[in-house]
Amino acid sequence: MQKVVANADAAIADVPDNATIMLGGFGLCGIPENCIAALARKGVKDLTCISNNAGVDNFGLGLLLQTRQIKKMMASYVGENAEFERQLLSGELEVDLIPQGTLATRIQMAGMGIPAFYTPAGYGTEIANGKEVRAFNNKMYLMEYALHADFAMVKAWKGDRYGNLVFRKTTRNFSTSIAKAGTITIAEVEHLVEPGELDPDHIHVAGIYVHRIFQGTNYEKRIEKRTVRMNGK
Amino acid sequence: MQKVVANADAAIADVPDNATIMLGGFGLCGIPENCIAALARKGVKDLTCISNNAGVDNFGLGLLLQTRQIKKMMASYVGENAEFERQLLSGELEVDLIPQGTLATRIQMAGMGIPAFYTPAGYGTEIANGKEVRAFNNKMYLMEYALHADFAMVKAWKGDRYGNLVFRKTTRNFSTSIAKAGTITIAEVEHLVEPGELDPDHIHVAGIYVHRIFQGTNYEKRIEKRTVRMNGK
Amino acid sequence: MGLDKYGIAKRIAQELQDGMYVNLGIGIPTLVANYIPEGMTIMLQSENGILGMGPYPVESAIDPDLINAGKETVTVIPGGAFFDSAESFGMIRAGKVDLTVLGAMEVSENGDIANWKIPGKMVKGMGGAMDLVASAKNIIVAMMHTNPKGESKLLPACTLPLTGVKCVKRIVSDLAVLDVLPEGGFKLIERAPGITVEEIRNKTLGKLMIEGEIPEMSIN
Amino acid sequence: MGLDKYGIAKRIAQELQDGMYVNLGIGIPTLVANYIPEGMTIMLQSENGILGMGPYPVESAIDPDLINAGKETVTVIPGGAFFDSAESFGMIRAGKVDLTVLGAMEVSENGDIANWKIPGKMVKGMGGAMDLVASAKNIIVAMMHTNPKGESKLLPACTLPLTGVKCVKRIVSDLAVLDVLPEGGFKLIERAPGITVEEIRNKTLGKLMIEGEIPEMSIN
Repeated sequence: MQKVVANADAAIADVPDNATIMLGGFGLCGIPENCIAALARKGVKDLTCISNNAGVDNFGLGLLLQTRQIKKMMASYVGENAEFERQLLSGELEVDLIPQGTLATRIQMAGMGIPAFYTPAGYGTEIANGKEVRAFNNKMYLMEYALHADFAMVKAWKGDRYGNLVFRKTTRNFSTSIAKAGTITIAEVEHLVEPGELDPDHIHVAGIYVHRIFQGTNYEKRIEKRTVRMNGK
Repeated sequence: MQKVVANADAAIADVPDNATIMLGGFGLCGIPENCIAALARKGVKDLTCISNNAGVDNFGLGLLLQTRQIKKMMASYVGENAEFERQLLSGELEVDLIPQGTLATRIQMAGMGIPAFYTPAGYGTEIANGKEVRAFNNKMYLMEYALHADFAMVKAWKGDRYGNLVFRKTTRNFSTSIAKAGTITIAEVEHLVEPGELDPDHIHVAGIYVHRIFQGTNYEKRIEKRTVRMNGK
Repeated sequence: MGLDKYGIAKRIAQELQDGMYVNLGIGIPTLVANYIPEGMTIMLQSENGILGMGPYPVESAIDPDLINAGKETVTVIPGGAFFDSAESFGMIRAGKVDLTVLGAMEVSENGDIANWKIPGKMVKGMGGAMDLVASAKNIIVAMMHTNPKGESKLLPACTLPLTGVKCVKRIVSDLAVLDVLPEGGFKLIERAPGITVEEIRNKTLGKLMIEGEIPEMSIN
Repeated sequence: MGLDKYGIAKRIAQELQDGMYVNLGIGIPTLVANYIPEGMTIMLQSENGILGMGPYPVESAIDPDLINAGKETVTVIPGGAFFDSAESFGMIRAGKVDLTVLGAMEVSENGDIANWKIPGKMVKGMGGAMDLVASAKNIIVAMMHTNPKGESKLLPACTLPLTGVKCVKRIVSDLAVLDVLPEGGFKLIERAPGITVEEIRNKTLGKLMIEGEIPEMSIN
C-alpha cells in the first residue's frame, strides 16, 4: 500500500492537458493550495475545473485563470474574481453555473455510484432548460447526473499513509464529496500521520477513496473577508 | 430548545397504531433497546417496521414479533429469527425484502430530500419487477424511491441536549441515515451530555435531525455471534 | 421614511421561535442574528457546513478554517456542528431548516423570486439560492419595497431570470409586511411605523389585498 | 478429491495484490483473510461499516459495538475506518472495492449468479449480495463445483432466482479455476491438484472452453 508521494509536483505529474479536475474548498477556505501551485508550475492547459468558486484574482483557482490554463469552469458562484469576469466576457472561458446544492450532490452521487437523481433546485428557472422534469408527490423535480472527474484534489487537516482524512471546521465543505468522485484522488494534508493515529470513528474520508497523499507545505490560508466583533458585542 | 425527554416511554408516548417506524442497528449491534422495550410495553399495534434485520427470537425487534405488534417488516436479511419465519409462512406478517445497499440508500435519500434515484442493485432479478429500468453509460439501473418513516429511533453512544449524536464503531450502520429520515426522530444515548461537550468536527448526526433525546438505561448489548481468536493466531 | 435595514432585521427577528433552525442570506438577513430575542435558542445554519453559527470572532479568535457562506470569518456556539456541503444541502432539501431569510431583486404575486442574475450585466452565479428557495419550508424575503429607481419590486410577474417559483411565503420590506397568498396576491399584514396604506399601494405593482384595518409594526 | 474449503481460500488468496480493498462474503470467502501473503497490506471491507477489518478479537477485547457483516465480533487494524451503511454501499456501488469474493448456489456461463433464495424454502433475504454483485469491479465466486447431490453448479443458465446478471469474472471451486468469458462460457484456467480435465468436464454443465495444456494449481 504505497499512496504517499513526495510533494504536490509528484502528485500531479501525470495530469494531462484537457483533464477534468475537481478541487475542494469553499471560497479560499480549505483549498488545495499546494496542488494548485503545482498545476501552475506544470503549465498543464485546457483544464476543465470543477469547484464551488473560482478563487480570487491572485489566489486559489485565480492563479490558473491568470495563466490561462482553464478552458472551462463549473461552479456555483464566481463573484470574487475580476480576471474571471474578463475572460468570461471575452469568450476565452467557458462557464457552467450550477446551483450549489445540485453541484455538491452531483459530486456526492459520483462517489456513491448513483448515475442520476432528482432535485427540486432550479425547477421553473433557466437551469431547467433541456432537463428532464418529473413530479414526485405533487412536487416538481429536475433529473441531474452524477459529476465525475479525472482528478480530484483536496486539502485535509490530517491524513494517514492509507489515505484516511480528517478535516477541520468548515474546510470540509465540498472536499469530502470531491475526494470520492475522482478517478485519481490526491489529498494534501497539513499533518501526515501513521496509520492508527486517527480515531477510526472520526475519519471523514476513508482511505479507499484516496490514491495519493502528501504532506503539504507553506499554507497561506488566506482570509477572504476578515470580520471581527467589537469587544462589547 | 427542549428536546430532552425523561425516558423511552415518554419519547414514544404518541406513536399510534399503524405507524411506520424505522429502527437503527445491524443485527443486534446498535439497536435502540430502550425504545423497543417501550414499544412492547405500550402495546402499540399494526406497526410497519423498517430495519435492516428483525432481531432474534427474544431480543431486538424479535420482542415486537412475539407480541404480534408488527404488521409489516421491511428489511434486507431476516435469517436469525424462527418466530419471524413462522409468522411469515402463516401469512400473519407481511415482508418486503430489499437489497441492503438499496435499503440504506433509500433511507439516506429521504434525509436528503431526494425523492428518487437510480441504482444497479437488483437489475435482472425479481427485485426489478414493476420498477423503472433505465440505462446510463450502457449500464442498467433501477429507479428506487426515498423511504421515509413517521418515527425514526436510533441509539447513539453520546448525544447532547441539542440532539447532536456521536456513534461508536460499527453501531453507526443504518442509524445515521435513519436518524435523518424520520418525521419525528427519537435518539436514545448511552451518555447524555451538555452542548459543547461534543467536538463539532466529530458529530455524526447534527441535532437538526433529532426531535427527542433521552439518556438510555440498562443496555444489554447482546452479542449475536461471539467469535474469538486463539492466542496463537 | 420606512424602516432602515436594521429595522427590517428587527421585524424579521419577531418571526423567530425558540428552537428554530434558520438560514440567513447575505445582506439584511445576516443582521437578523443581532436581534434574536433574549432567552431564545436559535440555531443558525450556514450552507457551507455549520449548524450553530456564532457571531464574528474577536480578533484573537479569527480562524481561516472557519467561515460562513458569505466567506466571512465567524465562530461556532457550544452545541454547534460542522458537516460537508452535500450534507448541508441535504438537510436544506429535506426541509429540516425551519426558516430561510434571503434578499430579492423581485418577487411576484404568486411567490416567484428573482435574486441571482441581471442579463447583460455580470453573472456571478446563484450560489445556494436556488436550492434554498426550492426546498425551504418557510421563506421570508427581506428587501426594500422599491429599487433605487423607485420602481416596485413586488410585481405581477418577475421580469428578471427566476431563482425559484411559488416559494416566497412572506415579505418584510422597509414599508410593510406582506404575505404571498397560496392563490396569488400580496396580502398586507402590517405597515412600517408612519407609512400609510396608500403609500404601500402606490409602491406595489402586483395584486395587493387589503382587509380591514392594517396595524402598524411594533419595532423597539 | 479436490480442494477442501481451506484449499479454495488459499487459491483465492493468490489473487490478492498489495493495497487491494477486498470484501469477503460469509463462509469460504471469510477464510481467505487467513492466507493473505506476508508483507501485503490488504484492506478488508465489511459492508456494515468497516475498512481495515482485523481478525477475531481475543476474549478480553470482545466489543459488542464492533461486529462484521456476518454479525461476528471482530477487530479493526491500525489505519482502519468506520462509516455508516449508506457510505459503505456508496463505495461498493462506485466501484471503489477492488475485489469481491462470495459464495454461490449457481453460476451461469454468462456470469449470472444465484445465491440468495430457494423458492419454497425459507427466504432469509439477500442482505448486501445484490448490491455487491451489481457493482463490484471484480467478482470471484468461491464454491464447490457440484451441489450435495453431485449436480453441477456451473450451468448454461441459473435455475434459482438470480442475485445478479453477467457479473461473475472468475470461479474458484474445489476442482478448478475458471474464468467467465465476456462472450459467455467457462474457460478452464487451472486444475486442482490431482484433478483431471475429464473430471472437470464431467461436472460442468455449462459451456466449458479448454485451450491447450491446463496447469495444476500450486497450493502450498
